[in-house]
Amino acid sequence: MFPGIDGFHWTISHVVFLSLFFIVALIILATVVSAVWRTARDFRMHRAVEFCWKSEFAELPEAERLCRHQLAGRVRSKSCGNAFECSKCSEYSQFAVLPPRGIVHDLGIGYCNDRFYHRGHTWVGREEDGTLSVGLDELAERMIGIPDSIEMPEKGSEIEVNGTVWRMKKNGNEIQVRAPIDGTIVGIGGPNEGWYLKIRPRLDANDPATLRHLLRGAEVHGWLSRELERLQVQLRPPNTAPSLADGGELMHGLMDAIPEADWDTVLADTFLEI
Amino acid sequence: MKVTRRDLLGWSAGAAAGLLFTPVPWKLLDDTSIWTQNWRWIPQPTRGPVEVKQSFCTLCPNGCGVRVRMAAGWPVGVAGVASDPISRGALCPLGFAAQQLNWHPQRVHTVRHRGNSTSWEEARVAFAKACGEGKIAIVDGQPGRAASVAMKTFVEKRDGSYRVALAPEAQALAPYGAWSGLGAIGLGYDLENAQTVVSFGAPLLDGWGAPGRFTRLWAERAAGMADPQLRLIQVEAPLSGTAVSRTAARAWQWVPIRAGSEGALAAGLARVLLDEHLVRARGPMPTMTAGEAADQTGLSGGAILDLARTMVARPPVVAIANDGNPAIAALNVVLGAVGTRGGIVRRSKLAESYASADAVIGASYGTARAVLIDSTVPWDFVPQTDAEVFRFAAWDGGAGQADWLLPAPGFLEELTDVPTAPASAIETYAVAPSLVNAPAEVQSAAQFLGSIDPAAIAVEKIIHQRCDDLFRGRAGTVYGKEATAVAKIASAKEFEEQLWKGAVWVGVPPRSGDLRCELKEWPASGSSGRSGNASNANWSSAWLAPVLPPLASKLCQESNLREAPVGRKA
Amino acid sequence: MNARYGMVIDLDRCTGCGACMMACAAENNVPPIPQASTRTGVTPMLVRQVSNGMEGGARREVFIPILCMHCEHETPCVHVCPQQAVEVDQATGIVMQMPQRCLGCRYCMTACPYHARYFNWWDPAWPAGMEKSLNPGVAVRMRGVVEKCNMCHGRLHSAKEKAAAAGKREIDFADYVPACVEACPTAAIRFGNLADENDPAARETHSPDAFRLLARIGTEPKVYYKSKEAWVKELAESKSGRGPEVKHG
Amino acid sequence: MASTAMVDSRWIARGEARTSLPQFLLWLAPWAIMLALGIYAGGRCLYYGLNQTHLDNRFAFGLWIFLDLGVIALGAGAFFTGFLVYILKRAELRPILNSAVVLGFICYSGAVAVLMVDVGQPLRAWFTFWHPNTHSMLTEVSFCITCYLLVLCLEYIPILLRNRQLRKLPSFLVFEHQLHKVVPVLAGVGTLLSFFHQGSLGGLYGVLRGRPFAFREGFFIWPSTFFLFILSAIAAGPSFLMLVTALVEKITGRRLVPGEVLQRLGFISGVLLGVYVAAKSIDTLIWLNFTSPAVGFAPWQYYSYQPFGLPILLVEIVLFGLLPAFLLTYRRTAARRGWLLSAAALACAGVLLNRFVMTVQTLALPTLAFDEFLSYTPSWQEVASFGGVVAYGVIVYSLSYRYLPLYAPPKGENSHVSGN
Repeated sequence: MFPGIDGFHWTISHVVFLSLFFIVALIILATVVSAVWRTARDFRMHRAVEFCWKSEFAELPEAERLCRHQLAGRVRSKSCGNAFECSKCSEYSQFAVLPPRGIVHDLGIGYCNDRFYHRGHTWVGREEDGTLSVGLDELAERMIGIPDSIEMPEKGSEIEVNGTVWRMKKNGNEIQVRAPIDGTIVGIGGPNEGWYLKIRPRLDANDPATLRHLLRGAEVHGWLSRELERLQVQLRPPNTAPSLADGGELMHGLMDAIPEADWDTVLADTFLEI
Repeated sequence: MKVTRRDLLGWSAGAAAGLLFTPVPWKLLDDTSIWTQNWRWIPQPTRGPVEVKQSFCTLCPNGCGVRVRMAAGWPVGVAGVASDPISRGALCPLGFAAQQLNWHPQRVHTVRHRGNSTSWEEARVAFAKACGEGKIAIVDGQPGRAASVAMKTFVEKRDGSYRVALAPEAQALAPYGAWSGLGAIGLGYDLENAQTVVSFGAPLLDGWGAPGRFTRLWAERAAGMADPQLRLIQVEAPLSGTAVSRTAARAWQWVPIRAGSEGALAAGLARVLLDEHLVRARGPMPTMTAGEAADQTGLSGGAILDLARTMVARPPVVAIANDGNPAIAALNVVLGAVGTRGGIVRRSKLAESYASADAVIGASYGTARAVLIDSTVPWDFVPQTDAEVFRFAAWDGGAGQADWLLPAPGFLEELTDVPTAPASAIETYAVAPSLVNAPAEVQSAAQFLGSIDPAAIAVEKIIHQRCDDLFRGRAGTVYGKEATAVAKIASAKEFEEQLWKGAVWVGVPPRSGDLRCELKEWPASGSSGRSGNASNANWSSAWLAPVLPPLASKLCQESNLREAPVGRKA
Repeated sequence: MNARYGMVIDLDRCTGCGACMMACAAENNVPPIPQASTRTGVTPMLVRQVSNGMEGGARREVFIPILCMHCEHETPCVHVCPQQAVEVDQATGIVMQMPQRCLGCRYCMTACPYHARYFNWWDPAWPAGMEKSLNPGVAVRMRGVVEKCNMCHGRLHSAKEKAAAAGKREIDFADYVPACVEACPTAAIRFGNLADENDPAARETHSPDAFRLLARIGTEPKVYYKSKEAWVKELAESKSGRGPEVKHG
Repeated sequence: MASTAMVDSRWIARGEARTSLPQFLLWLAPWAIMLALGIYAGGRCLYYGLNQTHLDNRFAFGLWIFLDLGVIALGAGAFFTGFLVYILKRAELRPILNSAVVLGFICYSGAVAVLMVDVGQPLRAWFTFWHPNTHSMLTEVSFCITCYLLVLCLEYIPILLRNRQLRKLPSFLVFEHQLHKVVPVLAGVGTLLSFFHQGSLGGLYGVLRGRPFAFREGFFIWPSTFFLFILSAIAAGPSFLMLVTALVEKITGRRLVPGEVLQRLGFISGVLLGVYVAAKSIDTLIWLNFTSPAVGFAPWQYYSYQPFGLPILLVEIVLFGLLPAFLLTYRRTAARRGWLLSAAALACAGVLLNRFVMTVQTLALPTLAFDEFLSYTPSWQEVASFGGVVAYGVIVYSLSYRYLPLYAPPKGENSHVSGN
């Protein structure tokens, strides 16, 4: 009956043993298969990035996880337990009103009040044609200066919020930029255009859910100031007083200026990498 | 379409799962199992028609009958022949692996002269030259064969000398031969009728004579019996430390004495027997007193007296020496065990007229120009001579100082006949046909001599002649499938045919009184040649194997039963 | 009617000549491995020499041939083998070792109280040409598997073939004699069907002198021994606990 | 070199301080050599056959089997901790769970590797699943060891995928996340398997009717050693885990787990050890007075051969049993790290000694009255492959420690990801 054996005969104990063995083996196999299958499904349903983000969010340092309301000074201290998904957040309220237009310069680096900021240091701006433009904020730009290389996604490809949308190389460090919103890429720009991507959002640009999770106005101010403090701490040469915004001006091309710094960590903190 | 990593993963997973439902993995498993069972480097037995043939083992002078299983013409198994009256189906351990011997790495394949290989022609020329230049001697290990006759006649033509290397059993009989003037050959122990056997170090249960003879007697009449019909008393020194020989271990009684004091004990016993009138006074009175004997042997005087009493308690009694020690022979004279039933007897002479020899080995070779040694002569025999030595041998036992080493036929490779076994009480005769074709490069001594002297008679002829003579003798019985008296056999042809088929001719039982030994005074204790533990160093005291079958050396290495024989290659 | 092949070995008759070992090895194509030792060799039939520990004339020694005991009850090796390389043949009672199934884990060797199992530590090899002298009735075992006495199964097989050729169902018992039994010069080893009460060997197992090694372990060996000497019997049944010293060659 | 160091640092979890690459390589070097030697020796055994060892027909099992039984007993920490964490929900042991899994994986894979060298025909190992003898303890063993090794691999994968670089691949991260959700199931299965595996290893010798020294009566098909082995394994497992953790802390000079965890482990270990010693003593008494005499073996005779005298039994029960059990459970001593660890060491020594006695002494003792008492010294090939397994363990553990979050509790749990 079995190959390679002469005169093998079944006994009841064989049935018991072999079925036991293969049941256990099947259980083990089943667990693996289910895990694989669920993984595949997550990809199918565009939940992969969300998972990655959530599990990575969980490992972000506390300082990176502050709630926008604290950043805006509306509450004293509150850290986000929601992976920055304000739309799912119960405590999110509508009083985050749009501030007046214009560029604000009060931190030594500017930010636009009519732009929406992702904590991975990208901004989102509305365009007339209803698309959204995405770019690196000033802090990121000054830090990197001119990247050695950029690897942009293809036009028409889908991006998911918090997923890696484009990669840049600088002095051997790889930088992964997180997508601030969901949508389809309709235009590719670059450092020189002042914007990197034009996105047609998954929902309508005016739909609150599209931009709700992004920082604006006072939140940006609070957030950026904290980011600058972090930078100062991280970039100061050993045993010196924190000073890199001398005269409130953040120097250009930080990475070229201070190559000896632990850029691996700094970049990771800046662009929310793990 | 663009292939992502995810797709690849999916596909490979699917493929792996799918593969399980094809026969492929199971077939592979199956193959590995088959493969692990027959690796090509595992030797495979030769397939071929299996047939069983009968002949006689001529590795030693006892000539036990063998049943040989042959596959594709090669012997693949050896067993005894139950109907053989000599061996009675028994063989020595070596016999059971003898089929390996012809393949032994030590097998001699080329004619060698002082180590360099040369040709038969060279050897022939050299020997013929020697014959021309002076006297020659031929040494034979198994006297009484047709080949012996061929060799003997060859020598006598050139008035050289024909010598015989006696088996130790026969050597022990030499003193009687000398005293009776009959010669050692032709005498034997009538063990079949003895009741008490006192062995002075003779390995009676360990290869003394044909394995099937005394061992069988002992098994049937003594083994495990509190009061056996056959009392075996082993007088022997411990081998080493407390270890004892196989015979001593299984004997009815073991008398441990100092090594080499056999002669003294024999004298002591004779003295006691005569002093105490335990025997009818015959033969000489030893000078040695029981006391001296006790001192030399390490036994107490009482023990010697007891031993003497036990010996005569259950006659007939016979003492057996392991060498030509005359003291033990003299003891037999005192015991009246010479020429009597159950003692030392003289065999009928129907087949023996051929076998008388000028001298046994040891005697000097005088002016001999060349000595030819037959392959039947044990390896440890080295002639004390400066003559040119021509050594026939199937296996190089390592003792090769011979000038010429000449490849002889191996196991079952040559036709020969089997004369009476040494120390047997009854004459026997058998024909051992060759079962295997000898390799082209080998020649027996007889063939060699034949090629030098065209007038020499071929072995086949002599065998035919002897069968004729035996048939005309009209005496004895032929033991084939069943026993038939020679008188009842129709023709010489039929008689000869039976022998060729493996039957054994058995002569008439010896008559008491045919042998007389007159002994004036107690002999000076002779040198005891082999010591007691020779039996342990060799496979059988009777035959010193030049080499052992690999399986035999396996037995030495892989069990504690037997020590590897000294100087014997495996 | 199922046979129960077994043996009765009369130790009083054994002279320790070793013919059984040789015949066994030759019959079963056991390779003569030069490197093998008393502890790494393959000796399906092994004669042990044992003494009563006394000195001088009082010393007795006995030779005990050890082979597979073909245990009838709770056969240790059969129970432990993970892959059924050992089975008790119901028709004959022979404990069959199937090298082609053996993994070489040697668990059976630790299980056997008689040390009658042997592992092939080396690749089987013979001097050049000598494989022509191998017994065609028995396959050579490869390295790395365990083997032991199969009661010359090759001979049983050919006996069966002979019977089948003659159209008989039962084999002629005369055709089936294991090599060691055939070889013993003193007929100390008797072979028979222990299930058959008229079989001489079976009758001998009931003799008061008959005993089995380590009988109290309860494995019911089908190889019996016989001796009139009390000390041998006691030794064999390990009554004395720690036995006297063993003689080394 | 600088760049390699840089690359290397990318693979180390951020914020984790690890020694410099050169220093790490320096640490690995000797072990790597040991491993290479072990692989060479093992290769010889596979190529030339087991004549490379000093095993023989009478000493059919030797150093290797002792190694197998030993490491598997110590590796029991893996399944037992998993059992405590997942099944009994003892969250406080979570910090050492990963380390436990890796240790288990090392022990089991090492054992399997050695077994494959130990058998004469490794290519036929699968026969056991093809035509199994269901009465054999060894069948049970091979069944459990195979499945459980599989389980351990699956438990190891999530830890592996948490490596800083590997996790960058979304699919890996998600797979790890999903796998993590089914790990409790695996832990359950693993517990079952390992439980039976430990037991059947004990049964391996307990069923040897032909070896009165090892033979034990029991319940159903399992001799008492079956249960004793399980007990001793789960008693020693945590102690071993504790020792390793402490050792790593010593080497790296960092506190990896809160002291309470070690004490907790020690306590569990101590209590179980106490139970084990009690059971073992009762079993021994039954065996000495009933089981062994019943088959005609006077108990004293086993201990009449040096060096396996009676002391060895006392050492096993008292010095390596009662004493550590007390030290581990008694509050005052358990509080002192030194006492705790040395007690753990004693416990581990105890289980190793027990495995040694069961394997080696059993084979050394004669069964037939005319057998010799045997001794055996392993060949260099055996010793080398033994060392190879140890080296393999150290290397795998070091790498895991350097590049994987062994002592950081996986975040997956405490921040609940709403997977689906």
